[in-house]
Amino acid sequence: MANMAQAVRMALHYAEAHLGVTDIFGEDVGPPLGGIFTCTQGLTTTWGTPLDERGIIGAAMGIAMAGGRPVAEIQFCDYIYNTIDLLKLAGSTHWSSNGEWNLPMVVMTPVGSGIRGSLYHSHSFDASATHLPGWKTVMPSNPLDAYGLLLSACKETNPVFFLVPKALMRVRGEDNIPGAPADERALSKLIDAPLGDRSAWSAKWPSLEDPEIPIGKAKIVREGSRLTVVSYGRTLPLCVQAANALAEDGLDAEVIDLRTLWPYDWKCLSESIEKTGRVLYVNEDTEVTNFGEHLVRRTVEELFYKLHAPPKLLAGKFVPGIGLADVLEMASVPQLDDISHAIRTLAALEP
Amino acid sequence: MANMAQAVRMALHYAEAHLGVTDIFGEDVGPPLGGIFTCTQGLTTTWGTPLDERGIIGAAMGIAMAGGRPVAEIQFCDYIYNTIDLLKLAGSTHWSSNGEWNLPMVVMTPVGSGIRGSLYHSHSFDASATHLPGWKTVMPSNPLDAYGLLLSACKETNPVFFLVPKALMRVRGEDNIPGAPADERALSKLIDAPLGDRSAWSAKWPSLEDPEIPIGKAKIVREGSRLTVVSYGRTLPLCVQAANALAEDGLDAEVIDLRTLWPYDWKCLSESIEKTGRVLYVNEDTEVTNFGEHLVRRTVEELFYKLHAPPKLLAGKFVPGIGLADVLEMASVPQLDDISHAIRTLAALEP
Amino acid sequence: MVKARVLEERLIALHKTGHGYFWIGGPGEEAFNVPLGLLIKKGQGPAFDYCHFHYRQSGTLLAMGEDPMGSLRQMKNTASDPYSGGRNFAGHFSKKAWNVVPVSSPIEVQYSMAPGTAHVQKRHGGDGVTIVTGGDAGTAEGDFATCLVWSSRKGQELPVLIIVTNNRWGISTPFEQVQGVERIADRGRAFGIRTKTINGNDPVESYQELKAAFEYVRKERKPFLMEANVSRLYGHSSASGANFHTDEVDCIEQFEGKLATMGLLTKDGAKAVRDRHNEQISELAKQAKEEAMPSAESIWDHVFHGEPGRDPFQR
Amino acid sequence: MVKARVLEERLIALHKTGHGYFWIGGPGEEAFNVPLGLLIKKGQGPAFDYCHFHYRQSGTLLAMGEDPMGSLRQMKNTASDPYSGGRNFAGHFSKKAWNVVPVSSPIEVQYSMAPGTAHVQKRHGGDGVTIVTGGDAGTAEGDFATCLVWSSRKGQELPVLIIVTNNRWGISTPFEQVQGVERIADRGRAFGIRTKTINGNDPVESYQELKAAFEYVRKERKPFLMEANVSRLYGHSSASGANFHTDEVDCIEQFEGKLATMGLLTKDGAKAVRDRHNEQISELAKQAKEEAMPSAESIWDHVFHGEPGRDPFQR
Ligand SMILES: Cc1ncc(C[n+]2csc(CCOP(=O)(O)OP(=O)(O)O)c2C)c(N)n1
Ligand SMILES: Cc1ncc(C[n+]2csc(CCOP(=O)(O)OP(=O)(O)O)c2C)c(N)n1
Ligand SMILES: [Mg+2]
Ligand SMILES: [Mg+2]
Repeated sequence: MANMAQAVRMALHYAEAHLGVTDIFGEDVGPPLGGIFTCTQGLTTTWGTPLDERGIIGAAMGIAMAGGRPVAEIQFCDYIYNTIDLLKLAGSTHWSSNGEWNLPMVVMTPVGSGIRGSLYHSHSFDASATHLPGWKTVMPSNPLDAYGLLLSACKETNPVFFLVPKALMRVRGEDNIPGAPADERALSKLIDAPLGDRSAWSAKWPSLEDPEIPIGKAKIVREGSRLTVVSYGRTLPLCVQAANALAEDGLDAEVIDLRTLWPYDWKCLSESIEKTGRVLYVNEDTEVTNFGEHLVRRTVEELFYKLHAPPKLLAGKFVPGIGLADVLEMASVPQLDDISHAIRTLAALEP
Repeated sequence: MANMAQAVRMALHYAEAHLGVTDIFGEDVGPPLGGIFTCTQGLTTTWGTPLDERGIIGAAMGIAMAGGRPVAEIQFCDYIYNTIDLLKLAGSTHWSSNGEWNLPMVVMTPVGSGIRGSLYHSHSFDASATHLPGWKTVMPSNPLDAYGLLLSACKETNPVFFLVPKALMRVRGEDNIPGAPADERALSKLIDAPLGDRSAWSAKWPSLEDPEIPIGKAKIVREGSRLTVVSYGRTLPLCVQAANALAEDGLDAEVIDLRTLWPYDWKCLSESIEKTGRVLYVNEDTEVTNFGEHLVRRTVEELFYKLHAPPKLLAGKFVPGIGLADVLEMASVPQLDDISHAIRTLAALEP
Repeated sequence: MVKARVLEERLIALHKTGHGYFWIGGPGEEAFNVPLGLLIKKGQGPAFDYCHFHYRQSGTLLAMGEDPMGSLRQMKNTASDPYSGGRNFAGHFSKKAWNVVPVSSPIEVQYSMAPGTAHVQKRHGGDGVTIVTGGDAGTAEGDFATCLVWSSRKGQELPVLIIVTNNRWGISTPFEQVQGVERIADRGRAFGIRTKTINGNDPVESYQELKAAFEYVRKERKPFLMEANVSRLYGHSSASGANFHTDEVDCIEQFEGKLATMGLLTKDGAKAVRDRHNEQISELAKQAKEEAMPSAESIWDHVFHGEPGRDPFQR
Repeated sequence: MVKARVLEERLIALHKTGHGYFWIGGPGEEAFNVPLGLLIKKGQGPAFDYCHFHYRQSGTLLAMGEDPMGSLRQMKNTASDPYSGGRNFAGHFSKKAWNVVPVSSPIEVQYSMAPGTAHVQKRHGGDGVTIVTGGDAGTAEGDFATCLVWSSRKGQELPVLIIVTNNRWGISTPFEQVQGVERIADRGRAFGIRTKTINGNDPVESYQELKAAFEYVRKERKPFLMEANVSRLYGHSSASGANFHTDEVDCIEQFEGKLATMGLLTKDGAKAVRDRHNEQISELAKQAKEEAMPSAESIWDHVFHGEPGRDPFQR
C-alpha cells in the first residue's frame, strides 16, 4: 500500500492532470528534490521558490486571482507564522469584496511532532488555522484520506489548508488508493524518484481515480458504546490503538476521525456523544485556546444535559516548544499511554 | 478623571522615569503626533519607526537582549499578524536557551471594535495572544487598570502584551490615577499636547504613584449570587451595565473583570462559579478557537458537577471581518442587548 | 483630473457633514494617477492588466471610466456599494471586470500578491501586465523586497510595473526620518530591474514616462520600478483632519496655470469644468444618501464562495 | 580551522552512528568563520559585540575560545547541553557571557533583531558592534531588507556588520534559480551602506577584509554589508545525507596546500594537527555519550523568567 507521501504525490498528479491545478510550488518543491518529504517528485507543474514564505502565500493569492489553481507548500508549518496576515486576507477577500473575488487555493504544510523535530519542526497549526474565518481545513490520518481530501481541496473554490501529519508520512495505509497498485514494490517502481541523478527519470503514473472523500465529513473508524473519542492527524491512529487494547478489557470506545476541522461534521460527533454521553477530544496543539476547546464548548452548549461526564481534552502541554531529547517530546504531546489513561479515566468518572 | 489614553500616557511617563523603560517606539509614536491615540505624547524616550511591524518586534527583542526595556507599539493589532513568528520566538527564547536569555519587553496595541473601524481597525487579538506560550497578556477595561497594569507590565522580566480596547480610549474612569489631578481640565492642561504647533510644548507631569495592580489578579466589579459573568476589555463595562439593569428585575449577577488573560486568576473565577453554579464568558474575538472556549473547557474540566447550567460563551461571530456599516458591526460583536439577553437566558436555564 | 479632485473633495465634505465614518483618498495624485488609468489595458483575465492598488487611486479608476457613484456609495457604506457592499472604507475599490483586485487596508501586502498575477500573465502570453501601487513609507515592509525578488529571477522575469507614489509622508512621519534611501527606485538596481524616478505632479511627464514603462513591461515581459513624487493635499485621512495643505504643490492648479500661460485655458474655462463636475457629483451624492444600508443577516453572506450565507451554529 | 572541521566531522559521525537525531553545521566555512571569531570583541553587555548567528557558526565560536564539549553535548541533547539543555538542534549556540544570542531555526529572523542590539550599542557609546550572519537564500525573506532599512536611517545609522555567507545553495535550490541579484552585497547600495563581496574560502583575505569592515563599523558607528563566498562541504544537513562534496572548494585543503608550497607546513605537520584534534574531540565525544538526559518534568522549567517551573493546571 502507498504511504502518505506517495498518496499526496499521486493526488497532486491527479489534480494537475484532471482538476486544473496549474502551479505546485514552494521551497525545494521543484526538481531535483521534489520536496523535503518527496511529496512533489515527478510532477509537471512544480517549481521551487525563493526562500520567502510571504512571497509564497502572496503568489498563491495572485495566481488564484488570475484564474490559476495553485497548491502552495510551506515547508514546515513552523515557518508559516510570518504570513498570518496574508492568510487572514485570503480568508476575507471573498467577504470583503461582497462576493466578487474568490480564491481557489490550497496551502499544504507538514504539521506536528513525531520526527524528533525539536523546537521548529514539531509545531501544530490546527488552532491557528481554525481561528481564520474563510478557510477550510482538512487533516488526514491515513494515505487514502490524504489522497481523497487533497483532491477535494483542489476542487474547492475557497482557500483550503491541507495539513499533513509529518509523523505519518512514511506509514502505509490499509486501504488502497483507487487505481494504484497495492504492491509496494510495484508502486515504488512507478512513482518514486531514484536516488542520485534523476535528470533522466520521469514518473509512470497509474491511472488513478477519485474516491470522493468530501470536505466536512468525519469518519467513525471504530464503533463503540462506552464513550466517544474524537481526534485527527498523528494522534488518531494512537486513539484507535488504545481503544482496541481497552476493548479487550471490556471498555468499548467509539473513535471518530474528524478529518475536516472546518467546517466539521457536527452531526456525526453529536450523534455519537448523545449515544455515549462521554467524549474525549485529542489533538497535539498546545492546549490553551486550542481547537479542541471549541469542540468542548460546542459540546456543553448543545449537549450538556445529555452528558454523563465532563467532556475532556487531551492536547499538547502549554510550553514554548517541543524539546529535542526524546523524553521532552514524549512529555509534551499526547502519546499512546496518555490516551489510554485519559480514556480509562473518563470512562470511570462518576458524579 | 483621566481617560484611558491619558492613563496609558501617564503610565509610560512613570515607566520611563522610575521603571527603567528605555525605548517607547512604533509607527507615528514619536513627536509631533505622539501616537494615533495620543498615548505617547510628551514622553522623552519615544521614537517613530519605519513602517515595518517585523522591524518593530525584532527591534524590541534586540533591545531587550541588550539590556534595554522596550515598549513597542503596533499601531493597530490588525497589523501584528505578519509578526506572529517573531512573537513565538520572543515567547520561546527563555525556554529554548534553557533559562539563559529573557526578554523584558512590552508590546502595546489597540484592539477590538467600537470606532467603526471596518475590516482592519476592529480586530481582536486575545485568542492569538493566549495561544502563545511564554507571553503574559493583560487587557484593561478602565483607565486606572490600564495605568496600573501597564506599570506592572513594565516591571515584568518576561514579554507582555498590553492590549488596549480602542473603544474605551476616550472613556473617563471612576477611580483617580494616584497622583494625578481628578479635575479633567487641570489634567488636560498638564499632559495633553496642544493642537497645531507643538515644538515649544512639553508635558508637566504630576508626581504619580504606583497603585500596584499585579498581573494575574482578576477583580470582582459587581458582587452577585445568581450567576457569574466573566469578561474583559470593551465588553466588560457593558456586562456591568447589563447586570445593574437586570438587578432591578431581581436577577443578581456577579461580574468579574479578568484583567489578566494569561496567567489568569482561576481562584477568583472558580470560587465565584462554585458559588453561582452558572457562568457566562464574554469577549469580542471571533468565537471559534477563542480564549473564552479555553475558560469554558477549564470550567467543565474542574467544576462540572457543581454547575447548574452549561457554561456559556458570548463572543464575536465567526465572520472574516467587521463591516463598516453600523448594522454589520452591531451584528458581528457583542452589544449591550446581546449580553443582557445571554444573562437572562443562562439564568433561566433548567434541566 | 478635475473630476477626480471634485469627487475626493465631495467625499471629504460628506465625511465632515457626518455622512460616512472615514475618508482616505488620492487628492494631489491626479497628475500621476489619471495618466496611469488612461494607459491601463482594462478587461477581465490574464490577457488584460491586473491592478493591485492602494487607497489613493480614485483618479486612476475614474480615468479608466469608472462611475463616481461607486465611491459615493462606499463612503456611505450602502448595500449598493459596488466594491464591498458597505463593508469597507472609502477608496477600497474592487472591480473584477477590470482585474482591479480588492484594495486592502494592510500596507504593502499587494506587493507580495502582484508576482502571482504576473506569473499567470507571463505563462498566458500576450501583453497583459500587472501594476502594483503603494506609498513611500510602505516600502519599509518586507513585501516590497519580496516583489523585487520574485519579479526579477533570471529567465523568469515577470511583467510587473512596480510603482511607488512618494509623497514623503507616512501619516505623521517624514520619509527622511525613517528611511536612508535617496531614491526608492534605486532599490531595484541590485536586482537588474529597470528604474525611474519622475515628477508625478506633471501630467505630461507622467504620461510620457508611464507610456514608456508600460511599453517596456508589455513587450519585454520584465519588471519596471517607477517612483513618482506626488503631493498629499488633504493630509493622510479624515483621522488627521483632511484639511487642504497649502504647502504642497497642487498639480491641478499648476497644470491649469501652465495651460493658461499657453493660452489654452482661461480662468473661467477652468471654473466651468469644475462647476460642471461639482454639480453632477453633488447630484449623485444626494442619491447615495437615500440608499439602503446592508442588513444584519447579510454578515453571513460570502463567507464561502458557492455556499449560501448562514450561521454555522444555526442560532 | 582544523579543530572546527574535526568537530563538525565528529558530529556528523555521531549522527551517522545513531548518536544524535539531527546534524547541521559549518564545515566549509572555516576560512571565513574563524577569522570572524578572532575579530569579535567578546564579553557581556553593550560595550561588547552582539552576535546574531545562524547554524553554521561553530568555527566562529571555537575561534572565540568556546569549548567543543558544548557542541557534542547539544548533539547528544544531554541535560548538560550549555546552549539549550537538550532542547535544541546541533549548531544552535547561545552564550550570554559573550553576547551570543540564541541561534534559532527560522531563517533570517536574526536580521530583524540585530538593529535592536545595535540601537542600544549606538546609545551606549564605545566600540561594541552587532554582527549578524545568515545564508544567501535567506536574503529573499523580508527580514534582510528590514535590517538594511533600520540600520541605514540618516543620522541614526547603526553599528552593525551585516554578513551573508553565500554558498549558492538553499537546501536543494541553486541561488541562480530563485534570485536575480548578481551580488547580494549590491542590495546595500540604495541605502548608502558600504558593501563588499569577498572570497570566504581564503582565510587571509577574509581576515583582512573583516578587519577593515570591523574598524569601519566600530569607529564610524555605521552599517557595513559583507558578502562572503563560501563552500558547503557536507551538504545542507543530515537530512540531505551529510556526505562530503568533492565538487566544492575545501578551504582547509587549499590553505594547507598554500602553506606547503610556501614551505611553512608539511603533509605530516598538517596530519599531526588533525590527529591531535581528532583525539581530543573523540575523547570528549565519549564523555558526552555518558551524560544524563533531561527529565520529563523539566519541560516546565524556564517558561517564565523568575518563576519556578510548574504545570499551570497543577495536574
Ligand atoms: C501593515 C500596516 N501597518 C500600519 C498601517 C497603518 N497605516 C495606514 S496608512 C499608513 C502610512 C502609509 O504611508 P505610505 O506607505 O507612504 O502611503 P501614503 O499613505 O503616504 O500614500 C499607516 C502606517 C497599515 N494600514 N498597515
Ligand atoms: C523561515 C524558514 N523557512 C524555511 C526554513 C527551512 N530551511 C532551513 S535551512 C533552509 C535553506 C537556507 O539557505 P541559506 O539561507 O542559503 O543558508 P545555508 O543553509 O545555505 O547556509 C531552509 C529553506 C527555515 N528554517 N526557516
Ligand atoms: Mg507616503
Ligand atoms: Mg546558502
